Parts: sequence; structure tokens; C-alpha cells
Amino acid sequence: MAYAIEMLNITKDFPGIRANDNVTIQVEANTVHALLGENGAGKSTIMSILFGLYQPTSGIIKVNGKEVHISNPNIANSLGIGMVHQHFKLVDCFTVTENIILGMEPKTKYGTVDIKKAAEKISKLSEKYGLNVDPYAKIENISVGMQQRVEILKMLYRNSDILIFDEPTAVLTPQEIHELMLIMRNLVKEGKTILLITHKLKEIKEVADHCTVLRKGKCIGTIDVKDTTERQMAEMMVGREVNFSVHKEKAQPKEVVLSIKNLNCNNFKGLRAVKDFSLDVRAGEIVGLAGIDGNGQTELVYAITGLAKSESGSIFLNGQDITNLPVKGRLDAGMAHVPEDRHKHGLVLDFPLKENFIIHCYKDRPFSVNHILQPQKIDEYADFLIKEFDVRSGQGKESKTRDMSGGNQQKAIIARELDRHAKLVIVVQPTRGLDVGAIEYIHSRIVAQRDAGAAVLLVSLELDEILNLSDKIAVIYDGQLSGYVNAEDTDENEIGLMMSGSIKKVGDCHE
Amino acid sequence: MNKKHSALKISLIAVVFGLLLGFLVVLITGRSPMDMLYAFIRSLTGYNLAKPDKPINLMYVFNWLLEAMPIILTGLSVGFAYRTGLFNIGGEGQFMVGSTAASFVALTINMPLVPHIILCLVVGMLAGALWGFIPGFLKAYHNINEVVVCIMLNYIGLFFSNYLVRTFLEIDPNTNARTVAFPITAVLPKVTDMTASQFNYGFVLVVLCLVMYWFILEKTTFGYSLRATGFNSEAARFAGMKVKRNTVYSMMIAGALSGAAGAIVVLGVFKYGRIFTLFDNYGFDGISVALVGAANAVGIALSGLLFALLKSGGNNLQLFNIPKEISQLIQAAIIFFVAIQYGVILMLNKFDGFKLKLKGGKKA
Amino acid sequence: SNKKTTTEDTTANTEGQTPAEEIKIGFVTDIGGIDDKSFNQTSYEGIKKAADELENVTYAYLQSSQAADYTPNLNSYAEEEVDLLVAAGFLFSDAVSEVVKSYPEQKVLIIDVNWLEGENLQQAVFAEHEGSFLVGVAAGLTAKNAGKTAVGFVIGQESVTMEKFWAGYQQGVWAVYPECEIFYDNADDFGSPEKGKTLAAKQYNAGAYIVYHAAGGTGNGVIAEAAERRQAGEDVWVIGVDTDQYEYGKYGNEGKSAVLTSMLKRVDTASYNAVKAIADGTFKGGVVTYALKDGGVGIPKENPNLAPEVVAEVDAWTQKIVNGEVTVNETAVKDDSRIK
Amino acid sequence: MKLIIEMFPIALMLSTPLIIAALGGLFSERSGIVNIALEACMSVGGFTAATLLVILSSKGVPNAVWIASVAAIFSGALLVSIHAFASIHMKADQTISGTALNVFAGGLTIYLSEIIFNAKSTEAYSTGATFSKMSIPILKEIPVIGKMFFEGIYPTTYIAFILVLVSWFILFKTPFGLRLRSCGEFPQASASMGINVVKMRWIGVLASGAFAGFAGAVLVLTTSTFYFAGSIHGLGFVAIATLIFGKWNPWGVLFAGIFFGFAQTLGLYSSAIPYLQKLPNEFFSLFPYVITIIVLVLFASKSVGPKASGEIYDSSKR
Ligand SMILES: Nc1ncnc2c1ncn2[C@@H]1O[C@H](COP(=O)(O)OP(=O)(O)OP(=O)(O)O)[C@@H](O)[C@H]1O
Ligand SMILES: Nc1ncnc2c1ncn2[C@@H]1O[C@H](COP(=O)(O)OP(=O)(O)OP(=O)(O)O)[C@@H](O)[C@H]1O
Ligand SMILES: [Mg+2]
Ligand SMILES: [Mg+2]
Repeated sequence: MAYAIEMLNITKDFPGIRANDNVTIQVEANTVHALLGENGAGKSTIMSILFGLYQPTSGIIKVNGKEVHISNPNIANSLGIGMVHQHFKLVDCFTVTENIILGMEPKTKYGTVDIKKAAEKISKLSEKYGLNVDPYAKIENISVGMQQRVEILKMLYRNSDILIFDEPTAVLTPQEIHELMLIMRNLVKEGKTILLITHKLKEIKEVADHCTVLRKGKCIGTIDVKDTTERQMAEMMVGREVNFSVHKEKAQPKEVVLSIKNLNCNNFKGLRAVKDFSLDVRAGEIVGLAGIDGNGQTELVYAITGLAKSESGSIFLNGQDITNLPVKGRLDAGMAHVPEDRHKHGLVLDFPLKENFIIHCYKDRPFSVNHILQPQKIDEYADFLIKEFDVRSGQGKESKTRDMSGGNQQKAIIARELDRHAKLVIVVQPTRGLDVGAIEYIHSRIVAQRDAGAAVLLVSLELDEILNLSDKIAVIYDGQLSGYVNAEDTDENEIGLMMSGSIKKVGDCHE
Repeated sequence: MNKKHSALKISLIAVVFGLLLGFLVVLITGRSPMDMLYAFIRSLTGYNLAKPDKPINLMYVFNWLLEAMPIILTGLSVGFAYRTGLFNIGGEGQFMVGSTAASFVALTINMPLVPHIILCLVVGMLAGALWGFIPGFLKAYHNINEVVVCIMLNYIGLFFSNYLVRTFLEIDPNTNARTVAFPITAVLPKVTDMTASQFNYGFVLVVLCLVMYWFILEKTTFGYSLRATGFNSEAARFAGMKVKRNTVYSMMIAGALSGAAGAIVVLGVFKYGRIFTLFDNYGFDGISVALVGAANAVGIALSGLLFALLKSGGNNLQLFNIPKEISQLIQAAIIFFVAIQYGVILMLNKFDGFKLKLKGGKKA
Repeated sequence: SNKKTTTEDTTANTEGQTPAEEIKIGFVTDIGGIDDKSFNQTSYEGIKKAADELENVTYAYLQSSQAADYTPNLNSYAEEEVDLLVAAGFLFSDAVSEVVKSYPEQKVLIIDVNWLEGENLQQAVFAEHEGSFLVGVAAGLTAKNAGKTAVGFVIGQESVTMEKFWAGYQQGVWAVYPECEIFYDNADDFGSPEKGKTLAAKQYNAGAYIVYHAAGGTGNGVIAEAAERRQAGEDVWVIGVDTDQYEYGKYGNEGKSAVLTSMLKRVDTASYNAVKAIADGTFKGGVVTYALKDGGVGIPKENPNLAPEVVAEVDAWTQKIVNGEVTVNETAVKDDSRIK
Repeated sequence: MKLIIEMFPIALMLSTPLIIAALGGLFSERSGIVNIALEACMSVGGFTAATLLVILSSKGVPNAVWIASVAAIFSGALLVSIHAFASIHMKADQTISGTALNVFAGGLTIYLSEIIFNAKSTEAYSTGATFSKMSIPILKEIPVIGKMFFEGIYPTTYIAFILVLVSWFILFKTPFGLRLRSCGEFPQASASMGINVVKMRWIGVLASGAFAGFAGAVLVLTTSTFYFAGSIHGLGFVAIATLIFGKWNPWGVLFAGIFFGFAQTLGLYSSAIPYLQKLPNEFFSLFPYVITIIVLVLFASKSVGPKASGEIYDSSKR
């Protein structure tokens, strides 16, 4: 079998860290080759090297048997290598077409960009691979799933033969993931070779032929996917045994903590995003809110947490009407919130870790007295949280939060929010992009919070997470409640149907 | 980032490079770099190396400190806004309205010395705060870029001040281009009559502002929320802070600091209400001071002193037959070297890495 | 030789070994600097001229970067023990009065100020109204002869000095051409050529034939507008101020200028005389007035653009003022229908 | 009405340098680099143009004003390349490095004047040697509009209009423009598409220097008769305001520039307008600035500048 890509003995040093240490990956043509590893294992780095964004410190790359030097993405492109990045590289205020043709624009005879011609070509490609994108839509107006398909189109537009996907499914709904898997298989059939980075073993099992496992920058080995179980792969990756299913007792629901009544809200464009939505969350239970991205989850969470105004309806927290309270008032009334976007909303990345811990309570004793901060108390508290929640960073509480890994940043937020012992805990996408080890830990903390008597509202796009963690599952479709069921009485299929609005099943939830 | 190459070290390197460049220019243009050194040493110590027999003359030192007072304040003003994520390019206007407001109190209210001076300063600061409030408010509640508003307000401050002074204050009949002199109760007293320098008790306010700046930003909850807003206003909003209000407060405080600069200059140096013909450039100097001082209190104090040295030394340079533009070139060079510090750090790190590698190579 | 004053060396060294009889002059300028093509420059030229004539005079200057620097800069020279300290402009009045207090022995010349006190302080003032009267006559006559009905005046900012300019100009224009309208504009800005240009354009468009400016850098725009109009074939003029500004109004290739004449303020005479007096040991404090009769103000010797009969008329009025037949008022008329 | 028509050519004269300099700022910011040193580039451009015009026209060189303008363009670009180097290669804080240039240019032009002319300003050039106003034969006959836009207008004003059109075309119609704008929005994306972000930003910044240099030349050559320390007196900052007011768009810049020029002219014309005469002079001096703020308040929308503008570009940032 011929190798499409060979990366031999690649080493890559960043200041202070060796991200790849003598890694060798050989990819057979016309296969899907997966890369597996914990957060920070060096997966993105090695793929960026292949794509010409970084230069390896040492090592050789061969494409179709020929040694090459990929000093920039242009060379990668000309070698037929394309990449969908973990964080999409799309210009928000450009249209789909503009994003796709950027750098390879077709011209009219006047030297202007021939948008029309490009859009036509994109429509055709989109049809051929079943991608269904509108070439004239602006990126800022389309869903994440659609954005990803734009990224795929970018590669197809450039006739890439070797496609790199860096965690493509982290942001997709189950249906979208399923579609993506089909697309990938389709692509391979059409003669493409795919390199897939993912944390999800199930997906590897589903589409990949081979899988290379990385741990702490080192190559642990390459396996044949069909001969290996998920458990074995996970162990290779983490270096120890892992628990897959969350261990939890049966819920003991008590009084209603959060009560949403006939809520209506608009999104930032002024369109109705949440419609006549009602939901109760009780103390001692986890209610999972499932739904395809863009069906009103964000707006709902904003309305509950006070980040956006609601149009009508009301929200009660412990019987108190909080509909019109400001953010601070709601937090004080007993709400904790793990936001969806940890960089934008969750953390002040330029603060040292310890200052991020007190972002809610800096005005309270003992962290400040008469408006004066008390550094010693703050330090003590930071040390406590770091220990309690196992937050790891270079310089402990003094580390600049920006320098910490994504998983540990998330742990820091979880630590801060859960330690407030709030009556209501809203967690949105708590494990997005995290490795199984971190996920396991965070899930267990959420369950512990429930067991301590908190009401937990879990909003997630990952159905597995919802099914594993929730006691009750609410489904939102087009801003409306399309399902409210007990977790043990349902399955992935049924939830999927509710998420797509095909069936509606509200109210047969036993208390 | 490598902690080894600390901010202070980088700034020092920048200063040294800036001075070297100055020496070079002086040398190329055929003047004596020693004279330049003498000019700066004279400002710094009062000692005249060109005439070693003369005693130390503290006047030069006091003049240097006098020069430092307003630019430290405008530096703090720019720095404060900077720490909250805002660019206060409106120091010029805040300075002028501060100056004018202080003049109003000085000329229209009768009071004993100490309360009068304090009232003048406070009102000057309030006027500056008002001038800072406008861009802050428009930024927070109307999402209008503070830079444009600040630039516009500089000009408005100039003409509006002049209008108020001409219309409501008693104009000096000799010139018709300024007010009559302030009563003695509204003049910042000189610290010492030892020299002819006008170095005055305004320095107390400067020190106070420096301490407050540090204290508010680093030690209070209010400062904490301002810093959070500056680094990531969305996260601050998520945490329930009143981001809009913080934006307004921060610009008001920045304005008050520039207003204070206007007040101490008019009360300590001019001693009469001014009709402005041009910008004095204290606000723009403040930008340099704040940026070179990395927007922290100690840094601003040091860089304010440095720029004052270059300015007052620059005046002295002319006594040594060196055009004062040289000192401007040195200032530019220092700012420039501070600007590229990040790159310099990277290079230094690379160099270190290189050294490491060499060592490693030998071992292997 | 110890004499360091040469024309290409704009800043001479006051340092170094110099014989005891050396006379040192220190000149402090405002922010405009030594080459402002106006006030500072003229004062400085007077010093230079005296130094050229005298063997033992050295001189240097300090340009202030900010108004707040005036006192420190004056003090620096006082500390240097210069034999004469020169400050040009009423902006220096307070700074000079401080210096005089701190260094009562220091001999100082200040220009455009007459209300200070000090044993060793000489205050030179100029009769700008008289000089302005003359250019007013020139403007009025020229306009009248050309059959035009209006002239104009642009100032930089209001002040007592500006008032004197304005007063003299009015009286001069109306002395020879009583029906003449005068456009008056205040740019409220000394440093903005584009404002000067706009105001000049406005006045010319409204029918002004000649515009007199007393507006520093702003006046530059006034001259530019006039030159441009002449270049385009329009018949308009501009009158310069302080120095002979003929050069600045050049247009075309034959060295023609749009500057009709200029109101000279011979600040150089004041500084020249003061330096001479120091050398002679005759320097005295007090107010010295440089009027028309002292040659302190006037128009240039060469006025290529003035008609000979206009020059003759100006000369005649000069005589009348010098004789005391005519007195020029220092305050301007404000409410007059002829002022637009 | 007659006055308003008469004011128009003057307003356009005042607007022209602002528009040109703001267009420069537009290119720079669209490529992702903030250039607050427009003031410095204008100073250097104005100085270069004035100096060359004095020297060339005294030698009788034909088309001296155009040669001087081209030199001004180059001098602006040369100066700003310091800023480009610092902010693109040395990862400088762009505000700081721009500030350095502003401080630098003030000293530099005067220092050079002293070397060349032995004075703190350039010598005066002959007005005949500078741009002369022009009228467009047929168009000027159009009632009202003809007198406003086609009679007694500097060629530089038309150049500014053309530059607006050309800038719009380049930025929004050509592949180059698409690439340049992408660098100002999300340079990591551009890089991943094989666009040379460093090169694009250099082009953007150099363009800003070139435009601003030309703007300085236009300002000095159309409103003054020599260059001196106060020639630019803060108009570079007003140009930045024009850029922001114009919402980082060439047509917006055109509108904002004309608006500003008109407001200023109106202020200066106030004494000729019956109702306005009574108000104090200062009122009109501050009129354009107040009006600008008011218009911003009335018409402000959520428009913000290019997203990545002012941010240090780190190719490895994720
Ligand atoms: N530009 C950079 N500079 C310094 N360190 C870096 C840089 N990019 C990555 N690293 C470090 O290199 C290591 C590998 O990072 P990489 O992004 O390849 O991990 P990953 O396996 O993709 O992780 P994840 O699953 O979180 O995406 C990490 O420790 C990371 O912090
Ligand atoms: N003595 C003080 N020293 C320092 N800061 C103070 C002091 N008193 C009040 N402040 C600050 O002034 C601001 C106004 O105080 P207030 O008690 O109204 O806060 P708040 O409304 O709870 O503020 P926010 O909602 O912005 O967090 C607060 O940010 C507070 O931290
Ligand atoms: Mg990764
Ligand atoms: Mg409160």
C-alpha cells in the first residue's frame, strides 16, 4: 500500500515546551487516519506542521513518497493538502464565497473578483458532496455546522487530496456528526485521504481505518481501528484505565429552584429565538437541555443569567422573580454559570489565575473589606481551589490564565462556579474540546453538585453528555420545548427526533 | 514569556539605546556629545561639569521636577484609561478645561490660602472629569469610539475655555490676552525660595495621585473591576460588573488626572487665567509617558521623570549650542525602543535558546 | 578669535573660555522659535546686527517648548549671568517680572510690554497703530484708485496689541477713503494657515480688494490666497505684518508678489539699541517707545507694488504723524456701518 | 444660498487633505495595523514637498509641484516603514510605535529645515509653482452644482475623489482588496489560505504613509506658502477621526471629510451670515467639532473597525 503522507521522526519545540517528540505518522492513501491524544498531546501541532503553519525542529515529511519542505500553507495547498482547523479560520464579515476563494480568487476580465463564477462553482461542489451551503450568506449569520462545511468546501475548492480535520465534531450536533461521517466516507471513496483528529473514540471506530495515538508529544503507536476496542484506545491515550459512564446515584429531586414560565426572547438581530418556553428545574436533579445548535439555547441561557433581556414571560429562582434583575442580582440570588465560551466570557485571560477565582466575590468578605482587596485571603482561596479541583498550571495561582491549557482553564471556571454552592448551576458545554480524563473529572464534579442539593441545568450539544449526565432531558427545537422526558425512559434516537422537531413529547415526566 | 527579561530591564535598554542614538546624532552633526551629557547631568544634579568650580545649582533640578509634574499627571491619565481598555487621547482638552475651571475658582471666590488652593485643584479636576465623562458616556451608552470624541473635545476644550475666560473673567487690561493675576491665596506656593525655580507644592498632588492610582487599581475592588473590564469587558459583564458604568468612571478619573495637571500648571506656573493659542501638548506627552511607563504607577513616575529630564535638559541643551530637536529625537527613539520590546524579548529569548542549544550540543 | 557670531551659526556658544570683557546676550523665544519669520526672528536679527558691529558680543537663544517654560528658560540665562536678557512678546510679561524679582541685578529687555517694574528692566513698546495707519492709507488709496469699495483685515486672536493694529488700520483707510468698507475677521487661531486662507477667500469673494493680516502662521494662508488669486489673474492684494513679507507672496515665475506692502515693526531696532547700550554702559530701565518718528514702525523702503503717488501720500501722512499734526488713536471703532 | 455655494470650493479645499490622509489610514487599518502616525507622515510629506518645490522651482524645473508631491508620497512611505517594521516584525504595540513617529517627525522636519535652509521653516515657494485651481469646461455651467464642484477647485480635490473611487475599487472589488481586508479581520485565516500577511500589512502600512505624505503635501501647498513647525497642527488626528467617522469605508471617509470641511468653513463664514453674526467667535471655532460629535451620536451604529486592527499578529495564535 502506498503512503500518501509520511511524517518521520518529527520533533517540534516551542519556547519552553516540546510539543512533538520524535513522532512518526504514516498515512495510507485513500484511508481515514485518526490521531488520538489528550489535550495538549501535540495533535494540532503536528498537523499544523504538515500544513506548513509551523516548521518542525527536526524530522522529514514525504508526500506520495517524495520528500518535501512545507514552509508555508501555499506549498501545502500546491501539494494537495488542505486543513480544517480546530478553531475555524473564517472571516466573520465575509460571505461564504469570499471565504472559500480567498487566496485563489477567480477574476473577471477587468481584474475584479468574479464572485458570480465562484459562487456557481461552490454551489456545484456543495451539491456534489451534499454540503448544502448558501454561497452568499455571511459567516456571522450561519450556524457552526454550516461554517464547518464551508471549511470543507475550502479544501474541495482547492482540489485538495489530503484533508486534515482537527476536531471537526467538537461543535456539531449528533445529526451533523453523522452527516460529516458520511461526507468523509464519501470523500475517501472519491479518492481523498483524510487525517482526523478527535477525542471521540466512537467516531474513530465509526470512520477511521488507522489511528495513531499521541501522549505528551510522544508517539505511543499506530493501530488498526477494527482490531482495537474503544477501551484499549483510551488506555493507550491516557496511560491508565478510564471510566466511561458517569457513576451516579438516582436523583432525589426536591423543591423547584428554577422556574421558567412562558418565556419569549429575541436574538441579537431582534428575531424571536425563544418561544413561549417553560421549564422547571428542581433541587437535586440535573436537567439536560438538548438541541441542535442555534435553536435558542444561547438566548435562553442569556435570558436566565440576565445577559439579555427577555421580551415576555417570567423566570423565578427559588420563588423570587428574577426576570428583570441585573446579572449581579441573579448571581447573588444563588445562580452559578459556566459559560459556553470560556475565553470570551468565562475568564479574564490576562489576569493571574487567582484573580479569576474571585471575579464574583471580590466585593465580599473576606476577599475585600471596605472595598480594599485582601491579597492574603485571595491567595489562600486560590490555593484551596487549585488543590480541591486539581487545576494544573505552570506557576500555580500566579500563572497568567492565558498560558494555561484549555482543559485547565475550564477546570478553573468549574472550580470557581461550583464552589459558590449556588442553588442553581447552569453549565453550558462544560466539556467541549476536552479529553476523556478531564471530561470524566468534570462530570463527576457536576454530579457531586447535584448530590449536594443543587439544581443543575446542563446545556450541551453533545448528546452523549446529555444522556450520561442528566436525570431529565428537555429538548429545544426552534425556540420551543419539543421534549421533556426522563433520561432512563429515552434513547439517542428519540432525542434526536425531538431535536429535529420530528416528534414532540412534553410533559410525561414523573416526579 | 520569559520573566528574565523584565519590563524594567527592557525599559532601561530602551533608554540607553535612545540616548546612544542621541549621542550619535550630536556627533554626526559635529557637536560635542559631552556637552549633551553635561546638559542632562545639570538637570539631574544641578552640577555644572563644564564649570566644575561653580557650586551645585539646585534650580536646574527643581526645574526638572517642575517639568515632570504635569506630564506625570497626564501620564497617569492616559495610563488609567489604558488599563481599562480605553485610549485617552483627550488629555489636551481635559488639561485646558481643568486649567480654566481652576482659574474661575481662583478669581471669583474669596478664601484663605489652603482651602482656596484645594478648592481650585478640586474644581479643576472635576472639570477634567466632566471632559472625560463625555467620551466615556458616549462610548459606554452609544458605542462611539472614544478616540474621535476625545480628539474633537480637545479642540472644543480649547475654544470653549477661551470663550469662558474672555466672557466671564476679568481680563488683564495690559494685554487683553489673559486674565488678571490670581490672588495670592490661589497660587500654589513655591516649595523653597532658595532658587528662582517655580517648583511648587503641586508636587504633593502629583504624589497623591500616583499613590491613589496604584492603590485604586491594584488594591481596591473598584480597581479590580476596572482592570477586568479593561482586559475583557465581556467577561466582566458575565461576572455581573457594571461595565458601562466602569467605562464612564474610568474616563472620568482619567479626565480628572489631566484636569489636575491643568490646574497645577495654571496655579503654580502662570498664576493667571490663560487664553490658549495652541495646545500645550501635555496630553500628548502623557501618551508617551504612560506607554513607556507600562501604565503602572511606578513606571509612569519614572518615565515622567525621564521625559521631563529630556524636556528640561532639552532646554538646557540649547545653552550648549545643541538644537533642542535632538532631545525630541531621543524621546522618539526611547518610545520606539519601548514599542519594539516584545520583538526584542523574542530576539533575546531566541538568543538564549541558541546559547542553550550550543551548550546542549556540546554535551551530547 | 573669540568672536563666535557668524550668520550661519544661529546659536552661538555662551560657554567656554571667554575674556572678561565679553558681553553675553541671552535671548528667549516663545514656542514660535527663532525663525518664525516674524517677531522672534526680527528681534534676534537686531541682536545679531549689533554683535556684528561690536567686537566682543556673543549671543545665544533658548526656544521654549511650552508656555510654562518661559520662566525656567529666563532663569537659566540669569544663572548664566548674561549681560542682557532679551524676551520678545507680551506673553513673557509675567515670566519676566518673576525673573526681575529673583535677579534684581539682571539687565533685561522685554518687547511689547510697558507695565512692569524693575530697576534694570527695559520695556520696549511699538506704535503699531501708527504703522497700521500707514498701511491703512496705502490700502485705502490703492482701493480707491482701483475703484474698489472694500478692504479687509484678519487677526489671529484678540489682544491689546491686535486692537492697536485694528485701530490704526481703520483710521488710515478712512483718512483717505472715508466710504470704504472694511471686512474684519478674527481667526481665533495663530497657527492655522487654512483658516487664514478661508477667511481671506471669504473677504475677497465679498469684494475686499486688499486684506491686511496680523495673524502669524494663520496669516500665511491669507498671503497664499492673495498670491493664488493674482496668479489666476485676479486683481487683489495682501498686506504683510511685522517684517517685509514681500517674499512670501511670490507668484508666477518673474518674482512678482501679491504683497502690496507690509507693516514693519522694527523690533530689531529695540534689541539692537539695547545691546549697543549695554556695550556703551548706557543701558537704562524703564519704558522705551518706538513710534513712527523713531523709525520703530513703518513700511518697507522698497514697495514695488505700491503706486508712486500712493507712496507719496503715505510719506505725507508719515510726516503729519511725526509732526504731531495727526494723532492716531489706539482704540478701534467697533460699531460702524462700514465694518463688515 | 449664494454663500453656501461659494463656501463649497473652500470646504473641499479643507476636506481634501483630510480625505486623502484618512484613506491612507483606511488601507493601514484594513490590513490590520493602526497608524496613529498619520500626523507624522503628513508633516514629513508637507516638509518634503515644500522643500523640493522651493529648490526645484528656483531652478525652473517644469512640473515641480508634481515631482514634489511624488517625493512627499515617498517620504511618507519611507517614514511609516519604521512603524511597519516595528509593528509587523517586532510585534510592537502599534499605538506606542505610532506615538514614537509623531514625536520623531516634529523634531526631524525642523532639524532638516535647519540644515537645508538654516531656519526653522522652509523658504517660501512661489504660489505659481503650486497646484492651481481649475474649472471643468462644460460641467461648470450646470446650475448650482457647477459652481459647487466644478469651478475653482484644486486638481488635488479631484485626485482625492479619484482616490476614493480607486480605493473602494481596490478594497472591495479586487482579489488584492479581499486579501488585504482579510488580514485586518482575521490574519490567521488569511495565512491559512496562503496569503502572505506580512506582505499585505506592509502594503497597507506603506499605503497609509504614502497617502498621508501626499495629504501633507496637499495641505501645505494649497494653504500656505512655506512649511513650518505648525503646518500640520493636529490635522493628522482629525484625519483619524474622519476615518472612524467614515466607518472605515472610502465613501464614508469622503462624506466625513466633506462634512468636516464644510462645518469648518461654515464656522469661518459665520460673520457673513446674518443670524450667526451675533454669536461669539469661539462658538464657530468649536462648531465643526461639536457637530461631528452630534452627528456621531445621531447616526452611530454598531459599526466597529476591522476586527484584528491594532492586534499584534502572531501566526501561531490559536
Ligand atoms: N504557539 C505555541 N507556542 C507555545 N506553545 C504551544 C504553541 N502551540 C501549542 N503549544 C503547546 O504545545 C502543546 C501541544 O499543543 P497542541 O495544540 O498540539 O495540542 P492538542 O493535542 O491539539 O490539544 P487539544 O486536544 O487541546 O487541541 C501544548 O502544551 C501547547 O500548550
Ligand atoms: N472607599 C472606596 N475605595 C475604593 N473604591 C470604592 C470605595 N467606595 C466605593 N468604591 C467603588 O466605587 C464603586 C461604586 O460603589 P457601589 O457600592 O455602588 O458598587 P456596586 O454598585 O456594587 O458596583 P458594581 O456593580 O460596579 O460592581 C464600586 O465599584 C466600588 O468598588
Ligand atoms: Mg488541538
Ligand atoms: Mg451596586
